[in-house]
Parts: sequence; structure tokens; C-alpha cells
Amino acid sequence: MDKENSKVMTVETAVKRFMNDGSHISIGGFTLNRNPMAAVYEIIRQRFKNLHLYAHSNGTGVDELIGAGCVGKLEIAYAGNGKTAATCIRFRKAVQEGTLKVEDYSNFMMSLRFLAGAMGVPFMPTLSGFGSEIITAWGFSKEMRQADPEIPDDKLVIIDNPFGMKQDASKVLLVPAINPDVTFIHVQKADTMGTCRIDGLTFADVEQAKASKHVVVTCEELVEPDALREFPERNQIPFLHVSAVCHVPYGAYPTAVYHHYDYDAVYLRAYAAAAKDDDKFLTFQKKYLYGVPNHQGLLNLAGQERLKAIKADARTGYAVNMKRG
Amino acid sequence: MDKENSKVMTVETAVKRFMNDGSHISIGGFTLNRNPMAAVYEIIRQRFKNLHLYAHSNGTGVDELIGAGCVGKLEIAYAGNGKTAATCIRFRKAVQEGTLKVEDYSNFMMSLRFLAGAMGVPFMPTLSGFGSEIITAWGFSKEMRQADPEIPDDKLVIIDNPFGMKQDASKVLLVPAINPDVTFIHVQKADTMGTCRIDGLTFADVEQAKASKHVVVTCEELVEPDALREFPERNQIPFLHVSAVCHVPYGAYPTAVYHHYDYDAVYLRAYAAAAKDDDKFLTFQKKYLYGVPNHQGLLNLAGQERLKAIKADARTGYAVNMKRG
Amino acid sequence: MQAQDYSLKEMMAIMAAREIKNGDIVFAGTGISMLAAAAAKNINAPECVIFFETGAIDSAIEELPLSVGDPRVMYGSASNAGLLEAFATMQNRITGDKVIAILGAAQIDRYGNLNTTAIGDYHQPDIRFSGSGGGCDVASFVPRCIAFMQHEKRKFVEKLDYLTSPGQLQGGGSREAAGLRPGGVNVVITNMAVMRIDSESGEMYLDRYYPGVTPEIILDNMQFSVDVSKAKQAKPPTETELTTLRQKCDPQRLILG
Amino acid sequence: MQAQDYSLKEMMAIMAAREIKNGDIVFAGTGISMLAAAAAKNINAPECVIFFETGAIDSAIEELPLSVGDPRVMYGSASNAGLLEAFATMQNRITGDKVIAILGAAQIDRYGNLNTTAIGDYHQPDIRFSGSGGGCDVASFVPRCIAFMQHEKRKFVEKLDYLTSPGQLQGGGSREAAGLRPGGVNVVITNMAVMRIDSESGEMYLDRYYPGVTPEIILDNMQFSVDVSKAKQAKPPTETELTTLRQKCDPQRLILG
Repeated sequence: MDKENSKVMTVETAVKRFMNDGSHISIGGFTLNRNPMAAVYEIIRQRFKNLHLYAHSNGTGVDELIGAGCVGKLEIAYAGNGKTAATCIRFRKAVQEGTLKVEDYSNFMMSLRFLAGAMGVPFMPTLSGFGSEIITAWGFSKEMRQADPEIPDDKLVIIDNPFGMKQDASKVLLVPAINPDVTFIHVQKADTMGTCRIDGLTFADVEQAKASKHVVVTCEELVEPDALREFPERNQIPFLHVSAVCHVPYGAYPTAVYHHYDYDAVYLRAYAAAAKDDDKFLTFQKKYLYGVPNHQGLLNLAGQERLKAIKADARTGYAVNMKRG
Repeated sequence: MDKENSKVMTVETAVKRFMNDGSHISIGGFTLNRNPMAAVYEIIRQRFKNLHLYAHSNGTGVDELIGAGCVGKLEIAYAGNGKTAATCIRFRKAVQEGTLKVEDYSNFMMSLRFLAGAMGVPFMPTLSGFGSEIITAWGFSKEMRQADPEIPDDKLVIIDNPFGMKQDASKVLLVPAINPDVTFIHVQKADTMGTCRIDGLTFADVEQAKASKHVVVTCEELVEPDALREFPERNQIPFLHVSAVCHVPYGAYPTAVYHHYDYDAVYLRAYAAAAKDDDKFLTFQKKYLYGVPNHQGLLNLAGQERLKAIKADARTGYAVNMKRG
Repeated sequence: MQAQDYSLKEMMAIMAAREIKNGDIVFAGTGISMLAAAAAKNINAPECVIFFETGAIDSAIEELPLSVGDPRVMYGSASNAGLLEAFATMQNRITGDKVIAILGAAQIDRYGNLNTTAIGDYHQPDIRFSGSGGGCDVASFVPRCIAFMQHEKRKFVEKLDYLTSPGQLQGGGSREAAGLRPGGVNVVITNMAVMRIDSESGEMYLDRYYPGVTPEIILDNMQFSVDVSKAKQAKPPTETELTTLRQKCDPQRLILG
Repeated sequence: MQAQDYSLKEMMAIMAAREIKNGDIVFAGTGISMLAAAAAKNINAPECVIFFETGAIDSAIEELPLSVGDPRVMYGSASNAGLLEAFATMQNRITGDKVIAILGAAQIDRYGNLNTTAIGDYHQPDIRFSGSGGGCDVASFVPRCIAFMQHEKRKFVEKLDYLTSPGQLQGGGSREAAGLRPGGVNVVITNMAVMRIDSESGEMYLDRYYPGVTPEIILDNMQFSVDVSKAKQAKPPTETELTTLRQKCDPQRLILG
């Protein structure tokens, strides 16, 4: 691969190259784990607006994007962040104040929607949700949907089971595919071609990546392709799907990366405290995001002691006996 | 787990316990790789009849079962076995002579059917096959389907895309779920609870297993649960799905097991030569299957020299420079 | 012998743990539901299997996770997969019928339907919550679901502001008519009582009230009334149950406080 | 400089290899199709990526596999997954539009439709073949497909005995009308010629005939006639192409014989 075609670049370049105002994006991870925070913070610093964000249970990443005013529309299953915020605070505020349009799905529905996008079909079937207002109450109205060619005209569609009562199902719910413009994920290891190896739970990262027109990967370790070829079983995302690879150690901080570091409960608590008040929140983001040139700047503010406190234990993969309460 | 509930048993016991005449079964592997041959041969030795067999591209395993007269109905995508039989020989003979009812699907359709069964939905959607006689020519007639409550009334169903032209699809093909009574797979490593670790390609084994009411696993190495818990990412089938674990080294012989042994081209050629003639085939199965008490008996007939010739090279996982032509 | 000195959280965790049987596959969420699952595993159902919607099965829980996305659910599991695999395990009847799930909610109605989405108008809510997460899926697929609730009038409501996770819908077979398999919430464990859903009518009734509470107090803390005619006093946690809960399940007192 | 001493198998492999461009994702089957893919990778398209329906991507092919289930496709790949992932890569337009596939068949018609299932009546066939395998899926999803054929009257037929893998169906937009995206076989490489499918009419025409063969001989070996007005003689393999094919792609002569 020649140098111009290389996928290795800084996260600043990747965000600039693949993002636009109004882009449809998704981010990997789950609540306080493996959110691609270096990319999220860079999107905030580059002040992208009116994003259409797809999420399942992405806590911190989603809330910081919403809090910074980057998101216009959100499709999501769960906005919560462990003990520090049972409901994500800036998300709650934006919904209650009507500054954010939200469409609700369940976690399985969102995962299936990414799977449909990854598999190249218009929908996936499920037996979930009959009788729920997830099916009947639409956050995005029919008119709004019809006016926007990027999203399906229907939130969900119910059909009669075309195979009689097979699987004891009289009806089947069809959930529409998602194909984001860009998905950002953070992984333990990626090679220079873009092949990714995730340790621990993959959440919905693999489906999110394969559903997307562009995938920007940030990684703890950047390796040569040969290094990942001894156990190809462990590489969940082949390079075919990936547009950019960015080497960003601690790139998920303040969320956790299994076998590398834990979530930083200190940061998450400080975030939650600040998020409850508009002025305090602005001050907080000014200090930790706008006030630093890049992710390393945030890590410097956090300081060596905190990074040491969250360092993963070699046996368990998390920080044993870390103060979390 | 107390002893009575233990999943560890001989393959003879497992076949006897979970099989019946007329059972709906599927076997893992692909053409000449990781077919669960010890189980297949035991099914043949126990002379089960009128089986309903689901396969995608299972070469040797399917052909031996058909040749032994165990199979009444077959749903399959591909019956071929590499260079020794572009079309599986006993399969071809049985179809041409009308002694076997066959329903044809494609490889993707069969894989999706197992996935639908694994996910507990009545069907999976695909954009494959429009205009093909796979859709219009039914090997199992509508009448036969309606008379059999175990199979869906329709081979396949086409619907209009309920989400407009999303994914550029005007129509969607729905392929019905499969939930076999028993699936047999052969893996490199299993633990005593039934958790499986497959090295190399998984083919459709994972979906086949999860779709099945019972899963019988044969394995090269039987280990204690703790041995598989350091890298849970690599365990594709959790124990929840598994009914029996049988320790059968060389249990896929004469097909290959990545990093353990290659396929035995000598056996496969001898099989192909015998399979072309009814009498020779009977003699062949008498010698290699009915004439031995168990899989070890077949291995003894093959002999140490052949087993040594197919031993996998440590670096590549197959037998380098083995005579295959 | 009964312990006198226990908190309501401990009572709730033990009440839930007793619902779990050996061989059950336990779907656990965060907080007290995870504590209850751990209590069952350590006390009365050592062969139950705990799994998480994030895809971890039979994890070696050495420290209580604070989220199902916590790395503490990944260590020592039988398999680390993803969300799709976890929900498929429940949607698939072969495995799904063995699952017992533990859920929470902001509101519950007499039919065991749950609201975890919003108070007020959905489009302009007074209070917005986290949303379904896996709740709607679990309530759709799983035959036995335990709901943890605080016993308050604003939580036991005549009509949900938003129906996130289906229970018996409007009762009387309406769940099946809507297209759902049998399942949903059938036990409600609160800080005062254990309520159950009658399998015939689909309606909630009072099964057990905690020592120091009366059926009247319970009814005073709900918007709707329920049958209390079968109610008896609950058996509080035993010393063994309490000791195990405190020393083995949450020694850091992350949930117990 | 052209090599004079080459076999038809070598000619066919090189003709197919030349269809493959750098950056293509090459879907390879067994036998000569795998050889053609290896030739492209080693000769004219070093950055093409070979992948297999069994789920292996960019394998380090040190020995030619005899089946796509051969362990030789598993070694040194970027990812070892399964059938679902492989076909999803083709069905997904983001990756699928970059794929070029190589197929074989027992029969082909003027619209590039393929039969790999049966000769005679489907229900009581005179000759039964292996069936679709992934062929139907590939022909449904992949925009550019190469078919390898022997040029014989019984193989280039007026009407297929069974349509396994869709090409242009009955031509004139019938492929799209049936619900398929554009794609299917657009090049046919035989032991005599390179035929192409006209993108307007959906019908086959003769593009290149091999040295020593004439358009007349070619038409004599088909049940249907095709436009030969654009036909020119094909450029045979160069010394470099041949040397690489023989020494790097199939030194064991498993396919070349």
C-alpha cells in the first residue's frame, strides 16, 4: 500500500476527512466501556453540528456529544452511564428542553439494525416489542421521515408470520437497517491495514463497523499486519471495512479498555457533577476538551496518578480494588 | 455438576441417547474439513433410518450417511468433495435413482436458515436468488410440506420491501428457520461443560449448534472449564447449547482439523473409487465402518503411517507438501 | 433462625435470589439485580448461570460490576460475545425458556407492564429516563421476569406514561393476541412486599408482605388496588443468607451501601 | 514477446487474471478459479484481496487449496470467520460493489444464467450435480462475475435444464425487474474464447478468440449464436505471466496437471 493510500493517520485528520456537519455517525462501546472518546472529543473540538447519531447503550460518548451541541437527531436504546448517571444527564436535559430529536428503540432492535446494515438487507426480523409504545410512539414523525431520504419512512413494520406459526410467532417485527456514514470504534489492537482485534466483549462494534461507509479505528496498539495473522480467528473486523487507523493509547479514556485500563470513576463523577448545571458544564468542557489541543492534553490534565490508579491488573483485565463507589 | 448430569460420554452413548429414526439432524464442517466423522460413522453403525438431514456444503459426512441408506430427506446447498468428487458420488446416485428426496438451497440461504433457528425467529431476509429455480422448483412438494408439521409449508417466501427501496431492493426473499433435533460438530477443544473453541474457519457450525435442540460435540482435546476461561473471546459456542461432549481424537478423520491433521487424500480417493460401484461400496463400508467397533478401529485400519502423513505442520496448521493430487 | 438486623435492600436481594432455581439461566442487569443474581449463585442455586445482555456468560464475578458494560463481567466467562448473541439466547426458545430475568422500572401497572422511558408526554417529557435498553426485549422473550420496584404511588400507577416493556398488556390474553409469547414480569419485589401476576387474569396480587408492613400500608402506596386475600408475611433473610450476601456478594458494599 | 508453448488451462487462467484489477476483492472458488485469482495477485493486481465463501480473507496461500474448505485457506489470513460473514461481505453494497467473482457451471445460456444443479428433469435428473453452493448468492450480489466454461454445445445451451445462478435472466432489464441488483456473469472465459455480456441487451457476444480458433469454430460449439462482429484475437500469455503462473501459483501442478 503506498503512502498516500495508507490508512494510518492522526485522529484529527481522520475526523476532518470523513466527517461533515449533518453526517450520520455511530460510535462503538457500551456505557462506560470502550467508547471511542479520543474521536468523540476531536469531533467536539472540530465543532461538527447537527449530527445524526445512532447508538445502542453508549453512555459517556453520547452524552458528551449531546452536551457539546453536536447532535441534532439521536436514535438510541439506552442512555445511561453506570452508577454516576442512571440516565445520561445532558441527554435528559436536551430531551426535556426539546433541543434534541430522539427516536427510541431497544438494545436488540438497535443491534439488529446495525446487523441488517452490515449484511446489506433492508431489515432484520425479531419477535420483540409487540404491545410496546416503542412500536407506536414515533419520535421522528412520518412527515419528518418522508422528508428525509436518509432514513426509512417507517420506524418499524409488523407483518404476519409468513411461515404460519413457526417459532410460535403469529407476527414478526421488522427493524430497518442502518448504514452510518462513519463509525468510530476503539480497539485494543489494529494493524496498519485496518484489521481489528477486540479483547473482551465486542458489544455491537463489529456490526456497527461493517454497516458503515467509513470506519475510523482508534487503537491502543498499532501493529504490522503480520502480527495479527497468527490467530485470524481473533480478528473480528477485517481491513476491508476500515478507512482510517489512528494510534491513540488511552483513546477510550475515561471509559475502560479490557486488559489495558479501567474507567476513571473520578472523571465520570466530576463530569456528572458538572453536567447537572449549564454553566459548570461549559466550564468543564472548556477545561477538559476545548482547552487542550488533543487527547494527550486531556490525559495530561488527568495526570499520571489517575492513569496509574486505573491501570488494568494482569490477571483480571481491570483495576482490582479500585475505588469506584 | 453431578456425575449423572455430566455431559461427558462416549460418542456411542451420545448417538444412542439423542438420535431416533426419522430425527432431523445437521452436521458441521465443510466439504473435506471438520466433518464430525466419528459421529457420522457411529450413526451408520447404529443403523438409523429415514433421517432428515440439513447441510450446506458438507461433503464426506453427507455422502457416507446417504451411501449407508440412513437419509430419507436432505436439504442442502452443495454436495461436493474437492478434487475426489466434484459431485458427491452416492448423493448423485441416490438423487438420480429417486431414493432420496432433496430440497435445494444456496449456501447463504442454508447458513441464514440456521441463523434464523439460532436467533429464534421464523426466517431471515436476503436479496439472493430472485429469478433462480431454487425459488420456483420445490424438491419437497407443497402437499408433502403440509403433511409434515416439522417443516414449513413454504420452501421460501418473497415479499415486497416494506422499507421502500432501501438497500436498492424492491423485493426481499425470506428463508425459513431450521431447528434440528440434533447437531453433531467436531471441534479442536471442548471443556467438560460443553463450551467449544474452534480454530480456523467456523463455517456455519456456530449457527447450526445454536439452532439445535441438542448438540453433540466431539473434540480433539477435552479440557477442564478453567482451561478455556482465559480467552473467552475464542469460545464460539457456550455450554448452554451443548448436550454431550465426547473426547474423540482424530474424530474428523478422514476430513481435516486445522492445526491437528489434514484430510486423508488416500482414504478419500479410495472412497471415491468404491462409491462409483454399488458392490464395491458395500464392501468398502463393510470393511471400514461395520467391520470395526468404533472410530479407533477405523484409525487402526488406516495405520500409523497414514496418520503421520497427514499430521499438521506447526506453522501452517496443515500437512505441508502432502501428496494430494 | 431469622436475622433481625437487615436492611430493605438486603431483604429485596434475598427475596429475588429465592426465585432463582438451580439450572436457571439468570439475566442480570446492574445494581441490586446483579446482587440478587450473585446471592442466588452463592446461596440457593449454585448451578445457575448468570449472563449479561452485553454478551458475557457465566462470568467469574470477583467484584460487583457497576454496569453490564463493566470489564468485571468479562473476566473468566465461558464466552465473551456481543449484544446480538445475548438477546438471541433469550429469543431462541431452546435456551430462552430456561431464562429468568431481573428488571427495574420507573413505573409499573397492574399487568406488569413497565415504563423506563419518560414521565409526561413522550415528545416533551417532564422527566426523561434512560430508555428501554434491553428491557423491552427481555420482557418480550423471557418467560419469568422479576421486577425490582420501590413501593410508591407514583411508581405503581393506574396508567403508564409510556409502555416500554410489555407485561400482560391489558390482561386476559392480550399479550398473546399482540403477538408475544407467554412471559414478561411475573414477580414484583419491592421494599415492602412480593407481588405476583396471576397467570389467568394477568393481574397483580399481593403474595408476601415484609415484617412490619401490612397489606393496608402496601395498598396505600399504590395507585391501583390488588387482591390481598392470599397474602402472608414473608420469611426474612436467614443468618446464612445475610452473611453470604454481605461477605461474598458485595464485600465492597457497592450496592448495599 | 509471446510464449508459444502454453496449455489451454494456462491461457484461461491468464485471461481471467487480466480481468482482475488492483483493489478488487476477488471471490475465488476451487480449481482453475483459485489459480486465476492467485495469478492476478502475483502478476497484475498485487493489491487485490482474495477471499473465500468459507470466511477466510486475504489468506497466505502457500499451497493451492483443493476446496474452499481446505485448511490451506485458513493459514495467515486477515480474518477467519464463517459463511455468513463471507456472503454478507458480498450482499453489503459497501464492500460487495468492489468484488469480482469467479464461477463455473455445467450449462450457461446467452444471458449468462448458470446451471450447476441438474441435467434433465429436476425431480428425476439424468445427471445430478453438486448444486448451487454459493453460486446463486454470488451471481445475485456481485457486480462482476467471470464464468469458466468448456466450449461445448451441451454446455452453451439455448435453454438451461435448471437455472441455479441468475445472470441477466431473459435480458432487457428482466434481472432488475425480478428484484436483483445489477450484476451476475459479465465475462465468460472458455478453452476457445472470451465472451462478454452486453450491458444493454444482456446478451452474450464474442470478444476475443484464442490463436488457432476462429469465430466459426466457436459458434459451432454452441447451441445459440452470438454477435461476433466485435471479435478480435486474444493476446496469449506472456513469458512473465506463464513463468509466474507455473512457478509461483501452482508449483505442485495440482490444477495445471
